[in-house]
Amino acid sequence: MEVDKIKNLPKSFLKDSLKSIFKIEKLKRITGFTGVHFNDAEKKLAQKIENYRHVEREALKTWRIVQLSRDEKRPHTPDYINGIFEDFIQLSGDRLGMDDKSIITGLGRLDGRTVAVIGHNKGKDIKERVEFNFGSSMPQGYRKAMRIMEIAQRFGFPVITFIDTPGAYPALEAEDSGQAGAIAKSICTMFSLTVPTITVLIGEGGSGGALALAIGNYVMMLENSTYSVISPEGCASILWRDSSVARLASRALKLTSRDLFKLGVIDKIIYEPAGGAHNNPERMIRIVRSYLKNTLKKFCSSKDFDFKKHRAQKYEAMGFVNLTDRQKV
Amino acid sequence: MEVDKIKNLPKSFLKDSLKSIFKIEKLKRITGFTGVHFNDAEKKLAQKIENYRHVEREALKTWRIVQLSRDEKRPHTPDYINGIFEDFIQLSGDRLGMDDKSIITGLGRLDGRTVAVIGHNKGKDIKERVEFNFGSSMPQGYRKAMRIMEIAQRFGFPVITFIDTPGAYPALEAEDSGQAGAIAKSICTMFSLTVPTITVLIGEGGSGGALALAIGNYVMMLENSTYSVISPEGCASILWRDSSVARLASRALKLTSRDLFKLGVIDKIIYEPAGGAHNNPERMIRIVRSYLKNTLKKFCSSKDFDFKKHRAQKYEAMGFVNLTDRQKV
Amino acid sequence: MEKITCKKCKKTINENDFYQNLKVCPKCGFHDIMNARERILSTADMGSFVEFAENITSVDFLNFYDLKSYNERLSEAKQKSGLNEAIITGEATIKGIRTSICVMDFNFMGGSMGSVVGEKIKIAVENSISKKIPLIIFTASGGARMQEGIISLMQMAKTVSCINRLKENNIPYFCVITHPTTGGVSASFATIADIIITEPGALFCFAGPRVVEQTIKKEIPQDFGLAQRNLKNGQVDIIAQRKEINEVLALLLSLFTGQIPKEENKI
Amino acid sequence: MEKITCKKCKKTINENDFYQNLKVCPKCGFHDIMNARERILSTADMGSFVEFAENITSVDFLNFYDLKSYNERLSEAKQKSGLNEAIITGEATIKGIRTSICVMDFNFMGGSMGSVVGEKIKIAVENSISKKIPLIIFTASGGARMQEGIISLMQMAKTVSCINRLKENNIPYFCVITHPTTGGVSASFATIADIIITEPGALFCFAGPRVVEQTIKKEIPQDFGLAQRNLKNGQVDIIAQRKEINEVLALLLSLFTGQIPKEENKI
Ligand SMILES: [Zn+2]
Ligand SMILES: [Zn+2]
Repeated sequence: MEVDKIKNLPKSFLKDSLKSIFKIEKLKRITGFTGVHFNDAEKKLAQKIENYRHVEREALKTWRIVQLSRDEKRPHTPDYINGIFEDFIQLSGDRLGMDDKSIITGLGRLDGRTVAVIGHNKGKDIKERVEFNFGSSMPQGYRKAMRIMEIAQRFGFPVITFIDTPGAYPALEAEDSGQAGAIAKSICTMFSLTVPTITVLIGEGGSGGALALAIGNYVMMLENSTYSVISPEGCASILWRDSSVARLASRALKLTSRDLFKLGVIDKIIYEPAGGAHNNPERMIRIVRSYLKNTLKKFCSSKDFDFKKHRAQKYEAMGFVNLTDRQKV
Repeated sequence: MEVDKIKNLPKSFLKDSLKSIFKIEKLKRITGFTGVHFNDAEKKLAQKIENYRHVEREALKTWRIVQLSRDEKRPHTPDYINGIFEDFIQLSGDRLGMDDKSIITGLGRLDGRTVAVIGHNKGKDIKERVEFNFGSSMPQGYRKAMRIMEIAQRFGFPVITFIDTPGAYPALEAEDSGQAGAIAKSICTMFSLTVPTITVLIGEGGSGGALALAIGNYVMMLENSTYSVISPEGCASILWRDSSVARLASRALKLTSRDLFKLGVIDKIIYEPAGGAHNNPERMIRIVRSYLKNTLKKFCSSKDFDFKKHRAQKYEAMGFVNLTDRQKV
Repeated sequence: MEKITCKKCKKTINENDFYQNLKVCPKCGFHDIMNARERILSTADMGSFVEFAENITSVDFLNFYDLKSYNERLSEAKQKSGLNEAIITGEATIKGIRTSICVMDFNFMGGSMGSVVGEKIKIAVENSISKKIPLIIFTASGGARMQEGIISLMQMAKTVSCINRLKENNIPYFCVITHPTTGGVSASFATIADIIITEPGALFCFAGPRVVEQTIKKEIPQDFGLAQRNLKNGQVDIIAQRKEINEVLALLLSLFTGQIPKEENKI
Repeated sequence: MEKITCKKCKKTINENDFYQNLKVCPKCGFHDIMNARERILSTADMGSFVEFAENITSVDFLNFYDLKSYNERLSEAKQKSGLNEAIITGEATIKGIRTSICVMDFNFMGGSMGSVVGEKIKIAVENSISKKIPLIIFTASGGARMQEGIISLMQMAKTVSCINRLKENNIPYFCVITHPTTGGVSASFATIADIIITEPGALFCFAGPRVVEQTIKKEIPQDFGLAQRNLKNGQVDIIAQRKEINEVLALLLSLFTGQIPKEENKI
């Protein structure tokens, strides 16, 4: 194995490097006991392998969060709706040809205030999960969501969204009915609202399908939820050309709540009961309820605040570029 | 045949009465020549039959207009578009899953002004006619039209619509994708526009499918076009329970340009070249162009006119009721 | 006790049970057609309903006759329904929350929409706009009233224009679809409600089943235009049993107006 | 004369003919990928293009590496494309009508959208808003730039927000879809254009053909995501041959701005 290529992490790197680590550990011990020294290339290799072990530890940690975020036992949108809102009434249909059940929409009351609620719905059992495409929505789902957003806008209801999807449904009929446009238009509709929007990432935040409903004035993220431009598996398969290195990809993508908070993409990490939300769903829901209530109260008391402008400024400021050469236009 | 039932026009009335007329004519001649007199019942019958003959003559006249309005040789929306607008560019698609070709939409220029153009498209040959459902639109057609209306609204383009449809398409898939809602929403969208809207009824104006695109500040109707709540055949089959009396129904419905002008539903009758538009399509199109140009000029020079309010007031005033007992609310 | 036969399951039921169950068969759940007065009674708080413009009536301005004249049909319809027209319009409270309310009646010429229906909906809309209270419409209609020719088609435009103004005033508007709601009513004010509720078994479509069957030249599905199919196709928000409708409306009124329903006003 | 082989029909063609035909095979009509500079040259009036912010460049803020590091990929992409990023942004005239213009380049990391693409689109939008001139974007993108992780996803939000402001200012925005346009770009600014034009043969979809095939577990239609299918499915307005695009854009600019195109400015 040549030193210069290690950083490129070739296809079988994981297996190879684990073998190498074993060898190097041996070499080290040999050094310690025998005083035998290594040349520079060997030292560089050892260091890289040390780094790699650190990477691999991090990747494992991230991967556990990815697995947690997908855990079927975690509370899902219907659990949060039931536990948080009074007088919830579910509304259905895009008025165009379908009611996509992978997105729940409705109105309810929190702390005496009427709010519009929109959330991905993965389904509670295998039958529902198949029916709801495991929370992967059709364009029609986003169109239903937009219809409810427009009701919220007209009647001044704050919009609360729960994000929990592996991503928009990549099926032929979804493409034929305009998946890309539905996502874009849903994002656009959220930007056009003058009412406050609050988003809670409760599980998987999969790519455009998540973002479509996640344009929040305030975005909260459960400790063990994820939010990513692509699934680790998809990323691994495209960039590493090897879906088995999904763990490495998950680390590289920076998709955990801590990463996202550091990057300024979310406003708040909501910590979970020990071991994860599924260990104490009631408590988890109570915690989320309390944060939602406080945020809502704060937002509803700031009447003159321009929620629309705030969202535009917040999201338009996102990005890291080398600005030194930026010309003024 | 009993006198009292005649006015109810039973199923086989036409045939029977023609026979009777023959008899009565004979009787009259007998009277004249012989001095033989008839009793009151006989006189009443004779009078009713005279009336009926008048009805039948009217019905035939109306029916010829119905047939003319459906004539395939009449100029259709594409002919008017080609002959009237410069720089026309066709726009397609509802962005939701379909481009319904039974409605043409686009932008063009008339007299130097950009206008949005929407019109039913029956198709120029049998292949197209089948493809376009003979000008019967799917909900998707109205949704495409609404998309173009919204572009017109945002950019201040007047909207010109050409109406020529037997009615919205009564198919299962049309119902499943919300035909009723699409028509209602299209009407609603036309009422929400602040730009001027001008409608020209050029052939068949069939029910809701026509109305969906026909909310005009100024509505013009070609002399031999029709505009009706239901097709004469449909009306005959429902009210008379006999579709063969469509001619009678066509008269009863008051669906000609002259009737509609009298009723205040249209603003202008555009007279056709002798024998009908199909006898001189070029001239017909030139005439329509000239009226559109003048109307557009008038509308565009009245900047402060509230076109939206005007449409609301105009259509909300339509209806004939006995108001003597109307309570104030 | 009087016995009657359910129109659907053909079982014998006590008339009392049937009426106490709001004309829903206690055995098979069949929702029989309710007339407008019955609907008001089962929906509005006891004694709260005030009717508007009840004496406004139709005019045979086209001198329309088919097998009967329009005037004859109007007289028959008045007798049959006990109403002056196919719609009742007024104001009421539901669990104490004020709302404008319109109820169509299928017994009056098949609930067809002519000038009076259009005008009375306009009156209700204007009441809602001026008092800033919601609007609820119960639909039941075979479509436009052919006897008023093109003017009946124009009632679609008229009512949509009114609802459009209502929407621009941000007044909540809920529509309850009852059996049957088709044609010009479904293609105008019914489908542009903020929230659409439907009773189970209510036919709700634009073109009727027979017309569609003639067009597509094959049998249509059994559930054509029915509540479950409309829900699946995204055309309605909520399917509510008749006995739940009062609750659902009160909840919606409460959520949209911020007022708290009062239980004591329940009939 | 240099001879080249068409990538699609494999026939031998004169290189000159190919380039004079705007990289469209004169034999089978195959539209080969155009790079951003070529596109500007074929679209904008000669000498009218002024580039904005060309030196704005990407930062490896996540210290991202897969088989190569992000920095390495950026260097390679710069070499391969001759550009600093996957998009060129500026202002030009088309037949004398001023417009902001952005052209994506698939040669730069597959036209992927990272922070720089987002920022440069924002710059173009702000130019259009401040000068009240239309915006034209030519898309070509495999989607979001994974090497910027969640921040690349946020570029979808950022660009849509910008376009939303553009729309609220009633500034016309036309999008020309070129091969391929998928993922995050198709699901953000591309699909919310006022008018969407597509080149023949351009793949335009959200999920790519292979992903969809894996999901539905059967072969997808041959025309998946292609122009004719997108037209039929109502997703695009106009299919325009490459040599027509200049005409179509000039016509749209003219219709939307009321300005009359000037022929003398044609290249
Ligand atoms: Zn029964
Ligand atoms: Zn070729």
